Amino acid sequence: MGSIKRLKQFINDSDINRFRTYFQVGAFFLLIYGGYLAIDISSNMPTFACPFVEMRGGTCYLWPLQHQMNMEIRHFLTGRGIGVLTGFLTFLFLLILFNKAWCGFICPLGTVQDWITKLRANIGIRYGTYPEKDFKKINKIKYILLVLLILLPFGIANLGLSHDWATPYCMICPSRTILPLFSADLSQLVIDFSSKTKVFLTGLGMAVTGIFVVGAFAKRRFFCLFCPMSGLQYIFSRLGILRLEKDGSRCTRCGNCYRVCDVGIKEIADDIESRNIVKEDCMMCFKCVSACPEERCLTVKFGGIAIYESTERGFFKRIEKKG
Amino acid sequence: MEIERIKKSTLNHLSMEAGEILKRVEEDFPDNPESMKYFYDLLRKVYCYRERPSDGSITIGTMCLQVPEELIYASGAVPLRLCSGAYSFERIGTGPMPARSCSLVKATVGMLRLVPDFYRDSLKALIIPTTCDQKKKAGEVIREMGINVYFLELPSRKDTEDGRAYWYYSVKKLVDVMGEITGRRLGKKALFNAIRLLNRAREEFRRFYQLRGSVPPPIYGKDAIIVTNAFYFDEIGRWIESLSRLNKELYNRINKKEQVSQRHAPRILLTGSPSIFPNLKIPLLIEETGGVIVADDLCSSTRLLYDPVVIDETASLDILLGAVADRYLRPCTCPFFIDNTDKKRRLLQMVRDFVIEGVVYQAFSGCYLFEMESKSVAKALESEGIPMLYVETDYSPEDTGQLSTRVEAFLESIKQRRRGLHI
Amino acid sequence: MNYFAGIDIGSTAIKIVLIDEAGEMISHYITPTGSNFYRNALQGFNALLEKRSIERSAVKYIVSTGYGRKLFKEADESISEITANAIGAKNLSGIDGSIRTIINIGGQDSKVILLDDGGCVKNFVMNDKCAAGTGRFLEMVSRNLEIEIDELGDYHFRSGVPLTINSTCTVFAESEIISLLANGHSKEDIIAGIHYSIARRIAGLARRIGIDGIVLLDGGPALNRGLVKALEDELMRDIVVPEIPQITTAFGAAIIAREAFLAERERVHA
Amino acid sequence: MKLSSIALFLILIGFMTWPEVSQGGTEEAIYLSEVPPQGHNMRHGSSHRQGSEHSEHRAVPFRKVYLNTHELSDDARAIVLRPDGTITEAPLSHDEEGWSVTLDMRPMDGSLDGIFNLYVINKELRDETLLIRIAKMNIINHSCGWGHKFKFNKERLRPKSLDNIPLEIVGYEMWDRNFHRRMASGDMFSFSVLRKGRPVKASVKVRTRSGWMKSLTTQEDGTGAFQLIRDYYPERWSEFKTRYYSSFVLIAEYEADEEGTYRGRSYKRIRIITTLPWKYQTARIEYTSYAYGLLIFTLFSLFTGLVVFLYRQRHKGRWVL
Repeated sequence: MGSIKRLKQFINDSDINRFRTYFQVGAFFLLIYGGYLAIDISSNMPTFACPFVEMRGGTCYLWPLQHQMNMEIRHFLTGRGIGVLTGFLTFLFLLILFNKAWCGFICPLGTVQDWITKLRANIGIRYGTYPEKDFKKINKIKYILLVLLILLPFGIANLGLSHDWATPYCMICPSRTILPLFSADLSQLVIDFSSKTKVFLTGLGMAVTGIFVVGAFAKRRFFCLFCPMSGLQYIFSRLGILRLEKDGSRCTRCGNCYRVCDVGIKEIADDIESRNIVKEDCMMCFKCVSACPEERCLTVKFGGIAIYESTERGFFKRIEKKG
Repeated sequence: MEIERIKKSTLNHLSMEAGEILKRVEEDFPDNPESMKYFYDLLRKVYCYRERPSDGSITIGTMCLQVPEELIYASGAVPLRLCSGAYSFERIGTGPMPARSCSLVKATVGMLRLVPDFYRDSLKALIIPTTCDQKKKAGEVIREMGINVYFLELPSRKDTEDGRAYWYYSVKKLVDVMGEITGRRLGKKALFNAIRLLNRAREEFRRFYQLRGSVPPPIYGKDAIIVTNAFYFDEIGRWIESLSRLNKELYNRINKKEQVSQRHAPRILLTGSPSIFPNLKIPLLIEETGGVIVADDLCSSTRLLYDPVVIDETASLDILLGAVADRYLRPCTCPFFIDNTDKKRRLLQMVRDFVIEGVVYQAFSGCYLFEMESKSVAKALESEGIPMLYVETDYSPEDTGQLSTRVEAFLESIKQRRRGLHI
Repeated sequence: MNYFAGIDIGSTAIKIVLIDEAGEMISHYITPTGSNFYRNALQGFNALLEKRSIERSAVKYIVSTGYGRKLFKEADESISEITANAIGAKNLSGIDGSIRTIINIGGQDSKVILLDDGGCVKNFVMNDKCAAGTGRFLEMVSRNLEIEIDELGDYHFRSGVPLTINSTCTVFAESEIISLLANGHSKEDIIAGIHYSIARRIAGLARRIGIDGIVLLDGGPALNRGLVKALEDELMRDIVVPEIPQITTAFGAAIIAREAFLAERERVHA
Repeated sequence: MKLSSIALFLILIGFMTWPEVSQGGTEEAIYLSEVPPQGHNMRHGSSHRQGSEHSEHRAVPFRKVYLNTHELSDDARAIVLRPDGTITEAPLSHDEEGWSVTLDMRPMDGSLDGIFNLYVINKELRDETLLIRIAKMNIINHSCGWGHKFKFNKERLRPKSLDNIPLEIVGYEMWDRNFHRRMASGDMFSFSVLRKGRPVKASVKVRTRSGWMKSLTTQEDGTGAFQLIRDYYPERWSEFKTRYYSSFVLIAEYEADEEGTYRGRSYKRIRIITTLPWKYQTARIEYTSYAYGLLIFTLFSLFTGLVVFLYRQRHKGRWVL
């Protein structure tokens, strides 16, 4: 067999979940402790790389975005506007590269949630799921957050909102409170009484963290449904080079992909028409591809080249190894 | 006393019928794979001499593939598929059942009614899923015969969330019922092992399913039906070994370009009502007149063993149960479900995968489910330009004459179409 | 000169057709099947050859069809009567090519064959469960009314108001005919009623797979003009009947014989 | 019993107002500040001019710094030590607001990213003792726009001193690696007093804008440290601003018997007073609370846990997978 074919077969037989777990650990260290090695990937990363983590290896794009939105309208077309544009284009470039796989493989908050899920699984408590109609309503929250995180800073500069609303989403994001813990920095677990807005924002932040911890324990990838970054990504995810495609005619709708999907997207199993199957909450962790017994039903493509496919042979190899 | 006489004659009829079918299966086809012998002997033992291989553990009868066998294995019992294809049993079954009802159900009722010791020696319970109405109502008739029947309720829709919730709930109830029947609480470890055991069987069957569909076909369709029917009775470990032996032999045949029947035998797909040994009337008819069934969509063979169970987390029993329940509900293309569009899609996909030239749709007369669906399946196949022969028959050999003419005409029309012969 | 033969061994009659290399029908021969159809078929075949003084060796390829096709050892190939009928009907001289539906009323069964545009068999349905609406039914009627089969057609057109014979089953129909006779009904009305009941049954069969384009009726009973008229009324469309309706299937078999022989010769030369 | 409580009360008041009394000795010290002096008394400082505070995030080409005194000897000089080590002179000018120094920080290309040391040295001869008054100030010159190139450059970060300055106070832990001011109330502020570059023992007084004063003497090696206390208490809580800079001044005195001549007249003793102004913010811990944070956290996690638990109880059987 040609070497390419043997390589393809080796990849299709491999257990991508184990690979992803190790990759996540690597990405976690890179993003949380990258600063110690003077690594700074970019300040407009399409994933959570929390600016509150002192020695981080990169910065989440929402942080500069909120700062840049804090600008009078007339400045947008001036020199400073260029800064906004370059920031966005860097974000877009990085997004196009890995599409939503940033969430599945690299996002540190996602990694934390996966660790909590593993803890729950070992304890032996079952995970929860949202009923269908609730799921449809809940996953719209992320767009509300996205609009707010753009409008509020914009309000500071143009509508005279107080500066305490500076980076509103970051104040309520659970990353701000949880990720610094990994570099022993408890400074974010506080309520800031310096102004009413600050009290409200940091209070809400701690509330969200409380809900996050228990939610992540009860439901897999609990926060990813609400995360504005995934909303922002989905707007441009069509342009991504990394794509997840489904051949509806091969699908027996056995629902395995839906059951292993951490985020719980129903359309992955039921939608047999659309070819590009990346839905708004998908984090491209490719667990569905490894759980699909049909030959080449789900394919991961990078720039048109199929790099990981669901194969019958690979499927049964993984089931054997499950032990 | 009269029951005794009927029982003895029925058993004789059964052995004759099974023996005759097996003879046709073995002798009329010269190029059977050597490792099929194991399966022929097994069926001969079960049907002609009634020695069913059982290690004495509790037997739980099932009347349809919708009953999760993992639960039965996990509770230490052995599942036994009781659908029967014997015409001799059908003749007795016509008593308590209406004349126009499905032959399969009549045969099963006949078997259970008159011949208690055929299976009833260790049959603790019979689980009847409420799929088609005839099996449901036959369940009441069987219960009156003193067999412990349990009805496993199924939703009539499989793609809505309520339907699935309803199904999980009834599977959980089944777990409690299994607890009472076998006296053993269903453990997570036991269920996990049962799942892996059956998955291995499915893996082996999947390889057989692919090998069987290759061009040119290395094995007849009737052998595939015999292999899957042997799965009902055989101890699962031995069945897997013998099937893997068969697979190796088929693999060698394909490499050596050996094939069954003549060179351009029309490649047929059999779908519709399940043909269960010894009712191989249609398959044998097709393959004796020159066609080869390279794939089938019957719930007695392919759909019984096609879909594996996927386990993502083994956190709690609920999750494993959910995985098992999902496997038996979602991929099922039984016409019993409303909006059974999956069946047509799967058929078209099989046609593309295995280069099918003609589809034979068999419906047992009286089984209105398959009869009603045949129209829409015909339309779907026609849109793809695939001819379909709709055959409505039952277990009686009376209409063999006409059927053989129709089957032969169908195969000729395929050959004619293929050669583009417009004389 | 090469000749090809098609033998249609039906339940009631054996039909043999001889065609030359150009596909033209040279001669045909019809004889009742009788008990030993193998002997009768062979005798018929030899009689046909002598009549046209053709050597047995000149007949290069023989195709058998009909119920007894598999047991007629002389034939080089056997083919189902449905395919033979379809090909025969397509190539009958004098019939334009746009035939889509063929209704064949045989001795023991009646068939409706649907052809696709390319002339291949697209779908077909057989009334294979009982003898109602077949030649045997007409024989029973003629026996009961002591009328020759070929006179049935004339009686049909002399009838005033055709009676309705509701039972289509041959056995019951017989008792019904006797009771109608006893009540003094005229034979003409009874025969017309019979024709309409057969036509209704055949039309029901045809509608099951859908009638399309021009309809051709063949098989022995097609000679009975009364029955053809009744069928036209039931199907509400004109029906084409070839001049010798019984031999269409045999003719089809002969055509296939010629085709198979020519294909064989090319493969040998290529 | 009443008498003693009144006495105690009096002592308390006395103690409270005790720092006022020792106000006298600081008149001589001259110090620099970014806001013009409103009169000599430091107490009601110009808090409203906060806006013009020097923000480390945006550099300016020129920085005007004011002295707190009107009389300055004619030979007073202003020396500037720039971040890249070069020493220049800055012009002293006098207008109605008093003496001021305009510091030239150009070029604005980030090469002078760092800390400027500004010294104003004033010498006078008073009846045989040479009185040298020095006002020193550290001015941060940084703009985030230049990037933080000197983040790991030891030389730029190190607090520098000049050897020819008679007496100088050098403050440590002044800023973080990005040249952003980091001092907050509660931090330990350590400094050392150098005489012509060599550490020397001197008495140091600390005085904040609101008048709180503390005096301490440096150790043998001339270093000293004290904890900054918070002295920013706005009347209404809503006026509290986290960015507010409270400030204080370090005043060091040194006397020694040294002869020398100054402008032809000899002297037997010299007395040097040097000052260093300093700014610090209110520490975050002052206006944030861990207790409330963790309280809200626990409340909400318990609440969510309860909701999940009840939901699962209610959906015991009909669990949708």
